[in-house]
Amino acid sequence: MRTPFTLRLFQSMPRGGWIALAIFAAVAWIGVPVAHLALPESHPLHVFAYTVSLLGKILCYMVVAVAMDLIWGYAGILSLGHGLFFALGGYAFGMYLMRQIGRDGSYGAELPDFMVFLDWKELPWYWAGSDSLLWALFLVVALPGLVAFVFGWFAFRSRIKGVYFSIITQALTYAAMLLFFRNETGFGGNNGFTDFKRILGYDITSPGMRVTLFALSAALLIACLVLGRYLVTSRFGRVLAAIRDAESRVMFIGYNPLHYKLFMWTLSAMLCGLAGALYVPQVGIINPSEMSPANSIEIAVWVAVGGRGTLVGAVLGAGIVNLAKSVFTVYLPEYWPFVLGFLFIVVTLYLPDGVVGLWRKLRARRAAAALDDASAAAGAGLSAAIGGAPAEVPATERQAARSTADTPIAKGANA
Amino acid sequence: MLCVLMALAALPARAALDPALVQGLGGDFNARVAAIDALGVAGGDEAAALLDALEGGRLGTVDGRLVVIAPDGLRDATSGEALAADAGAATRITVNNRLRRAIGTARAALALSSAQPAQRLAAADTLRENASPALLPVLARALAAEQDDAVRAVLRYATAKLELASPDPALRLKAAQALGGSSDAAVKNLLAALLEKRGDGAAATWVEADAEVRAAAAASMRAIDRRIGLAQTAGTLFSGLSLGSILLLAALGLAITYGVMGVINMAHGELLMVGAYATFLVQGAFRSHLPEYLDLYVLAAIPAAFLAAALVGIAMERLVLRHLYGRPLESLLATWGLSLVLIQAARVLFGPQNLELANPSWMSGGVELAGGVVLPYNRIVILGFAAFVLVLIWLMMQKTRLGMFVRAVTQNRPMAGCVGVPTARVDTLAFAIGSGVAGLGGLALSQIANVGPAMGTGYIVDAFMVVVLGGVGQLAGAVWAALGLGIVAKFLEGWAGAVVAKILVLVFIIAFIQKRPQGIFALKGRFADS
Amino acid sequence: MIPTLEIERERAHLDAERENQREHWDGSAADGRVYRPGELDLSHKVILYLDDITVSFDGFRALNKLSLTIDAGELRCIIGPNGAGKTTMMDVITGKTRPDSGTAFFGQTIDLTRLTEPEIAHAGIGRKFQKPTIFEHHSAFENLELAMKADKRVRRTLFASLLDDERDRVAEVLRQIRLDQAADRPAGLLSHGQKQWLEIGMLLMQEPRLLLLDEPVAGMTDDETERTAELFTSLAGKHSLVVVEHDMAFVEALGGKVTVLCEGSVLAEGDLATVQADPRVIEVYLGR
Amino acid sequence: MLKVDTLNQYYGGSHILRGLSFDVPVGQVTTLLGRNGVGKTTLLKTLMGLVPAASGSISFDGRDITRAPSYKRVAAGIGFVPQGREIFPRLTVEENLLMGLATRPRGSAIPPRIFDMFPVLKQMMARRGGDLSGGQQQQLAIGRALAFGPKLLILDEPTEGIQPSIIKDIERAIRSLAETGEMAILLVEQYYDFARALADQYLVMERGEIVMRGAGADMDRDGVREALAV
Amino acid sequence: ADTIKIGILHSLSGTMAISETALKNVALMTIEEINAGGGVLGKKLEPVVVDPASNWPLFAERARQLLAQDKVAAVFGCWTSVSRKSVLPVFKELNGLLFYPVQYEGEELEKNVFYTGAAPNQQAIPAVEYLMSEEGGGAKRFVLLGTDYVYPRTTNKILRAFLKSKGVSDADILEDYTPFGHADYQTIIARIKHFAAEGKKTAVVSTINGDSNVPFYKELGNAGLKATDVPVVAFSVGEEELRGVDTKPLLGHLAAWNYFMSVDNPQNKAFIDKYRAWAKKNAVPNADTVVTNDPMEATYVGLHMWKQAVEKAGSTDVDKVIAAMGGQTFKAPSGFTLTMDATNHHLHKPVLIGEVRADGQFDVVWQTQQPIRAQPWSPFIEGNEGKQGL
Ligand SMILES: Nc1ncnc2c1ncn2[C@@H]1O[C@H](COP(=O)(O)OP(=O)(O)OP(=O)(O)O)[C@@H](O)[C@H]1O
Ligand SMILES: Nc1ncnc2c1ncn2[C@@H]1O[C@H](COP(=O)(O)OP(=O)(O)OP(=O)(O)O)[C@@H](O)[C@H]1O
Ligand SMILES: NC(N)=O
Ligand SMILES: [Mg+2]
Ligand SMILES: [Mg+2]
Repeated sequence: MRTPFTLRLFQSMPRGGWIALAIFAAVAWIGVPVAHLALPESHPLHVFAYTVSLLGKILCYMVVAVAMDLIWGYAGILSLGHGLFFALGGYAFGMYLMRQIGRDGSYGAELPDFMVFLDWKELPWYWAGSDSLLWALFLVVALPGLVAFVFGWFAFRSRIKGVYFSIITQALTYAAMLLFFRNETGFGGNNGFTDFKRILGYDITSPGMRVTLFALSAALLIACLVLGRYLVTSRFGRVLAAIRDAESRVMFIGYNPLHYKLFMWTLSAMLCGLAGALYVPQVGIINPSEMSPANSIEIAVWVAVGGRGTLVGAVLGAGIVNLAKSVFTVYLPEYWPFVLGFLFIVVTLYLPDGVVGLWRKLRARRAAAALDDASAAAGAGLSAAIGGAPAEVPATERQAARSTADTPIAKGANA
Repeated sequence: MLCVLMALAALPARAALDPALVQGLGGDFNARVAAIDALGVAGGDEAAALLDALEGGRLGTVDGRLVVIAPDGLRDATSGEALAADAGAATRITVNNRLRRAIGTARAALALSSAQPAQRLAAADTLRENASPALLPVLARALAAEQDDAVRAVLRYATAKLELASPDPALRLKAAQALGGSSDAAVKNLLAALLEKRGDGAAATWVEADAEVRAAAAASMRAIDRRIGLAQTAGTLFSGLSLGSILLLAALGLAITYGVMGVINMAHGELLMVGAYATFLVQGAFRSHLPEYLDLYVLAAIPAAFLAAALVGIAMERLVLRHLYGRPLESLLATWGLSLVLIQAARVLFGPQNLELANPSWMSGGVELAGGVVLPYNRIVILGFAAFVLVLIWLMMQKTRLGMFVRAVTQNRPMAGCVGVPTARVDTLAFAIGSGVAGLGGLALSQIANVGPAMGTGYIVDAFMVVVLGGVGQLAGAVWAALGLGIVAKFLEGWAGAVVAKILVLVFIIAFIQKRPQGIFALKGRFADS
Repeated sequence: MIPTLEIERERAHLDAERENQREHWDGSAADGRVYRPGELDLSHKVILYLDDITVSFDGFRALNKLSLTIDAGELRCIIGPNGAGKTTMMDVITGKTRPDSGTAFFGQTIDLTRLTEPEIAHAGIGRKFQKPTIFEHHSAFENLELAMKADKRVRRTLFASLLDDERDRVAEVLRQIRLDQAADRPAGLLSHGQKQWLEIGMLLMQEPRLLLLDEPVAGMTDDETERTAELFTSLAGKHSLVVVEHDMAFVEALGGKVTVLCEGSVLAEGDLATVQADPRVIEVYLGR
Repeated sequence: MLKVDTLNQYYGGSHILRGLSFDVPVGQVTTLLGRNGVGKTTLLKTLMGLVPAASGSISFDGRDITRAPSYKRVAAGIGFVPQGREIFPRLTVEENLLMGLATRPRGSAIPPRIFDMFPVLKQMMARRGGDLSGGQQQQLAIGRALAFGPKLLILDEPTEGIQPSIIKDIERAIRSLAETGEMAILLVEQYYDFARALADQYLVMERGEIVMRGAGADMDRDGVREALAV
Repeated sequence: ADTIKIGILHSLSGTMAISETALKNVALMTIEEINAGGGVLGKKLEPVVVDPASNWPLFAERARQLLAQDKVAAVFGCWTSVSRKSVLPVFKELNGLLFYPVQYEGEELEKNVFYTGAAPNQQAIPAVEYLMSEEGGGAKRFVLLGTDYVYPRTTNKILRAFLKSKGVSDADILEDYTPFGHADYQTIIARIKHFAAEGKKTAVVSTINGDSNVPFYKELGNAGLKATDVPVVAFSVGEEELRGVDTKPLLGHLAAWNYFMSVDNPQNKAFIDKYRAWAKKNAVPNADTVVTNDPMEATYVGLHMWKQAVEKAGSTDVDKVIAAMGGQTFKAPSGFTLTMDATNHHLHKPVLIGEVRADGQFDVVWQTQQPIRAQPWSPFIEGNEGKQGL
């Protein structure tokens, strides 16, 4: 008998996960809006506009991290170009925001300021329809999706793997960055898009809009997590992981890795695009530096900090790193790179499976302590091993078990 | 004015300087230029001394009177008598480019009578570029007296350039023919001007009336064009190779730490930085302790840069990376952290600004090919240095046991231990060597580009591209990739500009990997794809 | 100099021949056959044709004009010295290695040299590798589930859920390969022999028409070897099997026709006793 | 030569080796038999220092090596042929053999008897290890372990994937190595006939314990073959 | 509160740290100086230093935090135009006050911003006029070379229009751009040489920004392009940037600013001494070789003018301070008395043109007699006709 889809969607996450999500949703959709809109500033529980936008921004980063984890953690494809998809989504929505400025720009013209300044008399063709929210939303998903699909199609078809794939994604985003820096490209050059005024006519700086964007970001994150969780627990997810571990073997049992990778890759890019679209109105600017190679590497770093291949880890990693950055650039403006740098080193040395790995280890240890004889310890270790967190296994053996699942870069290195 | 100058030129070379003429130096801008020109034509030691004083900022005016500002007080510029007023009373005459150029030409005119052929040659070269018609007699005199063939040749060009404007068609013809041996674009323009027409339609007349001169000019132009074209192609090729050698030096260390050892070393750029900073410190030490040998600081920096980076590498390896072998993912994260730390450490210790590193004199300037194409010495030296480092690494990896051990350890660490290789020691040593080579890269880069805390971030992307494009673990691949990218980039840049060229190079890399998904030197064989 | 010339001439010749054949194939209407992947056509009772296959690596000929046919339902043993080309032959059949020349047909109509690995697998050829290759991070159960015969396109796997009979089938195979106790262990942690079994299990789940087994009993005890032999003989008839082994006892237990490969081509063929008596086989393979 | 005393080993929580004790005397072939997954390979890995022993001791040549790193064990004279070949795929055959001389002084030559035993290695000197066929790789792994002239040779299923004639050669070679009286040999085998033909002493393992032991000549009588069946 | 908070929003890490760190230093020094003089309205100033890390969204976030959380009275910060553009909406929304100390491309005017750096007509245009003058070498052909982003592109657009108005034809202008961080100037220098050899007197106008300058000047020196032949005038190269270059081969190349460290007057001497002392006291790396430059002076001037305006307004209230800022004057280290324009929020500034000396300082070879008024809306850009103040 086939289990109904909704039930399977529900089963894809453990109960604890659903409870955590529900709490998160309650806080994001009710707690924060109330605390921001209804409580007076003097109230100790008031959530400041600053905090709302900061958290909103971080939520968008978390979505990107989840998208990255889907493609890296579960499909073993390390993208060093995800910043591009994020930025494309941002630019697609930014075009709409620019059009919404209307005649309120510096030049009081119908065209965005930077075009007036370039002596352009009309919108270039690729701006057509950008004043429609629907079209903008379509582009937000379609543009990164299309770029990813075309790029992925050629790359996966040529069987580009591992570090070779990583490097060309980096080249792609780098090239796009240089292209967008040019004024002639028609996206405002280095200054990018800023000074947004409204969405659908509503003031973008109003508390209501701020909270709405925040809540939407939270919704997107929840949707991504549920979707991601479903994907990785489905047979599709198992095939993907199998491709990651032994691609040629997968082919010999009849799956075509090209289609699997391409699907996940394109989906991941689209999620990034959505995140970018929500990010731009919340931070108020999009410029080509979002496409810089270092930005994309950082996305990978978030995921690694949290724990690759766990989804939750990606969320935690993005949250921890970005919060740390936001906090320490304020409190330790001249020394925060030390703090962050050491954080990364300590995580790698002492938390080999990221923050999530630590949590699992602690849980395994607690379970072991609860039953206080040797065989119980054995059971716990075993369950840890079975649970996919072989933290208890001696290092050399863990390496052996991992050898085929090495990251793409390792494969490149050992190839 | 021209006549005045002509008249002046006829004066005997050693005549005392006309005070009126000299006072012009204290006058308005045009008067100064005129005075300098005149000094050049007049010649003599006094004129030279005055020019020196002017260029050195030691000439000033006190109440309109021209004075030389000496450490011990003021002296009148013409009479040399000491003045009572103290040095602060004088208004210094500022020298700007325009004056400096005039001074240069005047100096060259003076130097034509130098006893040293080398000085005369340099002077003739300057005049060839800048001589004004006023100097034609000086040139003619010098040419008549000149014995040295090389100097004569240059002088003849210089004269010919001026003679193109001569009223005598025969002289013009000779000049036009003589200039065919030049490879100077400016000369070409002079000739081209002769072939233009003045006026409109039927009424138009040739600038150069004489058909024979025109034909000679056209022939000479073609000859110059050919020479310039050749030199420019050679120049572009050289710039490509040079860029390639720089990419290679930036990438070689990584070719070991990443390519061979498999550590995704995001702190590679910072190892380059360590090498460059070590070079800076060596330069500083030479400046303060061995100023007379300052030119050799770069050589002394070779071991210093290597060791400094190697030590940092050893520390990195011992403290962090050693726990991460076989976990390349984690090495990405940890080295990213290390890179943040190293950059900020440099900022805190040395400040955020760029550091000044001077090319030693033997690395300054360049050899000039035809047509103004210059191959700078620093780039030539770096090209050679890249080859040197490359050979060193190649010998190390291919010809020593250590190289074999390193390769074996990365391919199968546990098994390498089981045949008796002390894997930990080999790792440290190999990482130290890779880091040291990165330090050498930093040394080389310091001679071309800026040295600052974040300098490494500019190279890390390129370095990874080179190593990967070549085929990971393939030293030869890295060489081809670096040189190939350099040359492609330079030819594209000449054609499309730097920005578009850079974009095209990246697109080229993407397309190239489609054709060769494992880099230029793909590993073939059954183990490669499993 | 001369040898290379010769090789080149030969290669040119082969190329020409291949070109000829292409022409012949393209004129598919002429003989009424369709050379495209599709239903396996066993009208001639032959499941695999290898004809004149040559594979070389940097001038070294791993396969040298190899020709071989396997009948439908047959159990064929391939033996031969180390380096004879047995594994390479399987690489060619499964699309991993493209032959320099020669043809490989699955049934009457499927040209293997034109298909990709997944297409070949889909057409009904399954393979067990010489070095056991399984998905180390997946449990033994999941390994089998993935291998299971099913629609393997993305849009199906996205929504696929395990049916009860499928679950039973996996459980049955797990018992068969004695891994029911280790069903949930990550396969990477299994011992060498257990991995061998798991890979055989995956092949069973795949239900291919043709099974290629490269040294399936290496690392198994004699007792397990016997069981494997029983398993394979029971499969024969419904499936076709090609087994590569160096264990003569096992080959004997299988009892099928034996082909001896040597230096990339067939040296001898026949039942085991005949082949074992062949002095050339003794010389290059069995030893004294 | 090698003395193992109440050795224990765990993977995570599962007890894989349970208090093993045995000797490997010099000049003899000791064969270790056992079904799949009983822990034979784990034992050998522990002997080589690839996994640390949880408790118990290992001594070699009178010296305690329980905690020594792998390379020191090799330097002390232990040669190892692992299960699954584990050759260095991107090194050439020659380099793989030279790796076997890692503990010898620089410039040591590969002893010619390796090529006498495995002529194919000589033909394929310049080919990369990973390109060899399975059986060729196995031969290379044995050659590599023999290259430096170990005092103790540990072999994990060395006949796997090797053609019959060469198995016979290996059998003869191991015999003669043991008979020189200077070498101890510990052989893990599934291939009963081969094990029996070589064994001076045998051990049978089950679930991490040695359940039978005796002289090689008594293997048939003791019913070792039957013990290995389910 | 008994202190007034001042936000300092300069990148201390990332690509811009190289330039902006010194601005943070000089702001802190000026605050100390003001506090030593009794503070403002009897209150001490309290600097709030944050690091936006050369990351534009982070600039906006930090700006919001300074204004909304820390409630700073004014913010001194930003260097790149994009960072300014990124914080602008925040300043407008929260009605904050930003002092922007760097020369920029103009085409902007905001009530909440005071621009203490130069607009194009206070730097680029006079520099080109100088090059065209007989004294400047009488250049007839121009290479407009820049980093590929908005400031150079805009500046060059203005310059092109200006040159056209002076009768320079398009054929005599070569415009070329390099990406950020470009480090290989061989091709460009060869092209300049070729262009210069083709005819009349040529000059290069460089809007190359940041790290590219070192390789550019090194290549320039080694390729033998001397200032006497083809002078290069730069708008983004000051004393701080020249610390990283061996200036011997660069003798005579030019820069146009509103201030040079080498300017000789009592205000400047005091400014430099104060900064040196501050650097020593605060253990700034290489404290004995620190230099001052134009944006540093602009920061210094800006802080002092803000102080004066607050005192005039008697409050730190933003609207009152804005009103009081107009017409403020300050005797600046450049030696001129600068005035804040009430209508366009830009300083009236003198233009100084300097030639590089061997010691990394500049010799002023030309300067305006008076400070000149900024034209943020360049008349050389179409559509700006009639645009004046706020
Ligand atoms: N990629 C390659 N490059 C070079 N030589 C290769 C390559 N692949 C296979 N060979 C060679 O081809 C020959 C055939 O190898 P193959 O693996 O097919 O042998 P086999 O019959 O399976 O041997 P075994 O019984 O040992 O498994 C061997 O000599 C091997 O060294
Ligand atoms: N890294 C590991 N972590 C956990 N369990 C492991 C690990 N490696 C092996 N095992 C388990 O330990 C047991 C012993 O494995 P080992 O490889 O030693 O068996 P073996 O006797 O060599 O078997 P075979 O004859 O199949 O090679 C097996 O049940 C195996 O599943
Ligand atoms: N405003 C500038 N120099 O970017
Ligand atoms: Mg084989
Ligand atoms: Mg085993």
